[in-house]
Amino acid sequence: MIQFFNVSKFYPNGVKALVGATLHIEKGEFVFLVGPSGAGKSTLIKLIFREELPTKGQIYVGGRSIIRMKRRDVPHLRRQIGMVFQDFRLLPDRTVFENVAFAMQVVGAGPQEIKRRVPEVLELVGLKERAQMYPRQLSGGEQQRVAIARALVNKPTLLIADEPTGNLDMDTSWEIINYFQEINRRGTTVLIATHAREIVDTLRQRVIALDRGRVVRDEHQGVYAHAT
Amino acid sequence: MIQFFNVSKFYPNGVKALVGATLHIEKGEFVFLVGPSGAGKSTLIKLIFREELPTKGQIYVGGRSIIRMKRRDVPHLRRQIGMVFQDFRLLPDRTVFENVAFAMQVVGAGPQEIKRRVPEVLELVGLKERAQMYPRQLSGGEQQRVAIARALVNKPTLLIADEPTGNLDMDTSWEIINYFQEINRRGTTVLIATHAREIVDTLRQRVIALDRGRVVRDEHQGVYAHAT
Amino acid sequence: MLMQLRMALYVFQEAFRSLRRNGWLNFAAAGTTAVSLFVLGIAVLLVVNTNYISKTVESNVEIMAYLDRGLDQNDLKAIRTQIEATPGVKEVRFISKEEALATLAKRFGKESKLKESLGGTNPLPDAFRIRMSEPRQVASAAASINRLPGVEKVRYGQGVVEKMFKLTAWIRLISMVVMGLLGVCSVFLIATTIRLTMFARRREISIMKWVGATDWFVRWPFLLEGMILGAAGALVAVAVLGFSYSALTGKLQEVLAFLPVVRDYRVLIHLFEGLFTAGIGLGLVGSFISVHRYLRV
Amino acid sequence: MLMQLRMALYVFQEAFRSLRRNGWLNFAAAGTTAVSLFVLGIAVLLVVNTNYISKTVESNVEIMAYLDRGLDQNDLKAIRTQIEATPGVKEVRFISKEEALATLAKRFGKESKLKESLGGTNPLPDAFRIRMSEPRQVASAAASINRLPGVEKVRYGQGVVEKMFKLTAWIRLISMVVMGLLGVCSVFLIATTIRLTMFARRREISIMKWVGATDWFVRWPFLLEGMILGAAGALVAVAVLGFSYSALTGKLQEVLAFLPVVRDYRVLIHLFEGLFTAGIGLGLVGSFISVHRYLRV
Ligand SMILES: Nc1ncnc2c1ncn2[C@@H]1O[C@H](COP(=O)(O)OP(=O)(O)OP(=O)(O)O)[C@@H](O)[C@H]1O
Ligand SMILES: Nc1ncnc2c1ncn2[C@@H]1O[C@H](COP(=O)(O)OP(=O)(O)OP(=O)(O)O)[C@@H](O)[C@H]1O
Ligand SMILES: [Mg+2]
Ligand SMILES: [Mg+2]
Repeated sequence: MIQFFNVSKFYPNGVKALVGATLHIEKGEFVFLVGPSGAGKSTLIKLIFREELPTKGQIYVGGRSIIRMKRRDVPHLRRQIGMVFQDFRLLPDRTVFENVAFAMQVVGAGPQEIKRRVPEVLELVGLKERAQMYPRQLSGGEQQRVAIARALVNKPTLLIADEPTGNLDMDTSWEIINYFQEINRRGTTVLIATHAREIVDTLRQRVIALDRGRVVRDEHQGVYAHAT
Repeated sequence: MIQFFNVSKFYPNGVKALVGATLHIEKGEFVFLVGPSGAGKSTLIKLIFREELPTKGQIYVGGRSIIRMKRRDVPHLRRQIGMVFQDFRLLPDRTVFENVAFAMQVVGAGPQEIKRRVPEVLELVGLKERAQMYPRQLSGGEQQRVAIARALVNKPTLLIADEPTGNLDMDTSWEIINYFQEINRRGTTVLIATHAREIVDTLRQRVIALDRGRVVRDEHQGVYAHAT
Repeated sequence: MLMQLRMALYVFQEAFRSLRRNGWLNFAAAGTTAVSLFVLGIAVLLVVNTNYISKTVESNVEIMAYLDRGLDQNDLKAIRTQIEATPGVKEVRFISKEEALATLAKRFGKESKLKESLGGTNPLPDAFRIRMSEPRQVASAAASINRLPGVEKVRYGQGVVEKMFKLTAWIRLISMVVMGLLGVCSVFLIATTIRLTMFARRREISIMKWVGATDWFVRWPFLLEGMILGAAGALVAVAVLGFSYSALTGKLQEVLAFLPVVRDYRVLIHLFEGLFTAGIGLGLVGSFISVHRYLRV
Repeated sequence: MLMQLRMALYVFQEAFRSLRRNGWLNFAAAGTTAVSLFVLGIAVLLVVNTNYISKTVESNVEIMAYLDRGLDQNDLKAIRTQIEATPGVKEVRFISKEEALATLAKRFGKESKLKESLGGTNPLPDAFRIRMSEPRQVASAAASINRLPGVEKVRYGQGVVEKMFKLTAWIRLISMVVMGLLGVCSVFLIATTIRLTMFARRREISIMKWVGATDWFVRWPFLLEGMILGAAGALVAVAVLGFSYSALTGKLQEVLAFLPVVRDYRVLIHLFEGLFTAGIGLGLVGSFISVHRYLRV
């Protein structure tokens, strides 16, 4: 599903956010991406998503090269990916419902389908009664859950979530993670960047650890951190 | 330091974010504010900070009524409070250094003082080498730490942090929390809204729990949640 | 087919949703468009009218051809035919020496008794008064008429007419230049405002791209919105302009009936159509260019 | 004292920092100011010039006072004195009947032998030609001169002169109205643009307030910035306007020496000062009002 070959990302101001990363994530895997703040987790995700282009190396997503991809093919790449952004990226002048519906409109879904599916996912993240509110009227956790709902609504083949539980309490976090596991069981590849040690340690899934831009650990049934 | 007398906050769209909250926080206390997503933690904080006005009830901060306060006295209130916002609220067209320095300029600090103090707090949150970068060039955790540095820079008498470790790894979170404890020991009142169960349970400080707008628990040496 | 229809529906819904929700931005864009087109419209009306007035003034230029004495009717007829054949001549009128003397006597007043003091003789010659359809040819026409046998002398206010032509040419030039400048200014203002409104919504645009929207999917509603705002602004400008112009010229013609102003409704409708089209076009092109800058994510 | 100084320093630093970093917003604001003031300047120049031309044309109005026959030098002197005492009269010139006849003869051409055919008699009267310093008083002056003993008749192109006054009055009125409209439009455009730039920075403004800044602490740098942008825009407008106007009128006076245009540099400098002040003022007031809306947090 995702292949990184010796990928480096140096930002124009000289920060080396990712250095020589090589990794392979197969279809149907469930992967945690961990590492201290500033380790390069979001950068790695932005590269998959083609929000940034790598300085060096080659990246394949779903068998296609990100680097050689034409500009007009980028939307198709993004539509395959359900993405939860660390900073949410909700449309400020649209309601919760419209924000989620927008992701469906983008892939050409019809009004009936939208009317059926959107309340479904809002229910799932516990925001059914918030459907007509605007992002600025929501609590931090509620905004985060809207972002999650939007990522799920199109049943993507690849789900990427950048710190999806940073603003959520434990119970809600577990609900979300359990749902991620469920869609993973149904075949969706899941990649989660997180600091939630408790969750990572409980689930014992594959863990990729970054530190200062380098992949320092990649183990199946891993934990958040080895005792140091 | 902070007194709430039967405070309620109903937003114009009918959401009852806070219902009849009464609580007292003494000078020098260290308080965790916990509760599920949407419970009203940020609302409570916004009321102290006079970002929102309560629908009902009376609030005193530092002995002064928030409700009767004149518009031109609000800045003075805010300058006493070091505030870490859940959504960071950094100035986008200023560097990390300038963002932190701005909080000092606001209280009339001189250039020498600023040049001395800002690198000090940036060091503290581990962002000294990021001083000349802009917020959009920072990782989520780095932005959060800038917000923390800005809250600390004026050595406030009251420190309020809304989810200050949501984007931070465990090690960094602990460093920050330890520092909060230290300034608390030196006399600063600290109020932290958080979902970080591990931290709350370890420190065993006073815990105020909210649920659906109501204060449901207020205990000294409390924990994140009782087994249910 | 279903997709196309759905897309069209989406575009319209989105455009109107955005119009409803971005009240203040829309007002700024439509207001600026209205003001700019209004200013441009004033300039165009000034140009049209100075042109029209210049033309009217110019076409009042006339040539007097004074004739030799003692010509008979046949001679006069021959000369007239020849004058009428001269290029640019519109109208030829014969003014007998008696008519000329009567006019002159009237100018001196009844009391001056010009005729009596002349003692029956009339020192004035017969003449043709010639109006030009093409005033710019007055000099060449006068020269060729002067060469006709039987024409003693030709007068057309030499000097003054040339000056007048120069003046009207300059007035035209200046008003065209002013119009051109105002046109450029209008385009700048409208483009700037649309760019500013897009700037205020740049994050929105990039979020759409991040969620997987194609460029056109993002662009279409903005284009429609731009068109609608441009049209709304243009409509206001045209309405205000049309109303105040017709009121003003109406009043003007009452008071100054002799002043030629353009009241030909075809010309005005043409102008207003032009402004309207310009409004829509500017809105469209403006939003196209502006949205483009924020699509590259 | 130290605080004040520090504050002033801060304000200047902030304003210039912001000018440096918000390039595109600043360009929009300064550009709009420049364009608006340029348009306004064109309008003012048009008004000033139409006014000036109208006045020149009006002051060319003259009264002919035809005299009775057989007046002697003393009579003439007495009449002249009385005419000169009439309010609004600027200049009086005596035109003898010989002079009048010579002029007339010249109009008919040498060949017409007017004088001979008149046989030594001269049917024309003596006259005074009167120029007015106050052309609007021409009618009343003519009437009172007409009542003087020895004056037979007075002519001043009755009808035409009244028409001309009406016309120039209307031209003035219209150009003033156009100028007024353009003025309002300029203010609207500049205000809108500044509001839009503030709108784009509204979050910044509220963050400052949340960090504990007082209204004035937030406001001052914006005000200074607004003033600088307004001044920059005005400077561009004035430079372009001044340069093109002097080039144009220079050329114009070469070609059309008879056309009166304002080249009095004091008037122009006055105008340019006005535009400059307007630019600064609008920048200041615009940012004051616009920043105000976003301070209430
Ligand atoms: N646009 C940018 N320009 C310059 N440097 C950047 C940019 N974006 C990120 N960086 C830098 O790259 C490094 C890695 O950033 P990244 O966002 O990938 O970290 P992260 O692992 O997601 O951290 P966090 O857990 O705090 O979100 C950081 O040190 C950051 O300062
Ligand atoms: N401006 C607003 N207008 C309307 N409703 C609002 C507004 N702000 C917050 N709310 C609602 O009030 C409730 C409490 O919000 P608040 O932000 O206080 O929650 P919170 O405890 O901070 O949650 P979180 O942990 O998710 O940040 C939420 O249900 C939210 O939807
Ligand atoms: Mg990150
Ligand atoms: Mg909150």
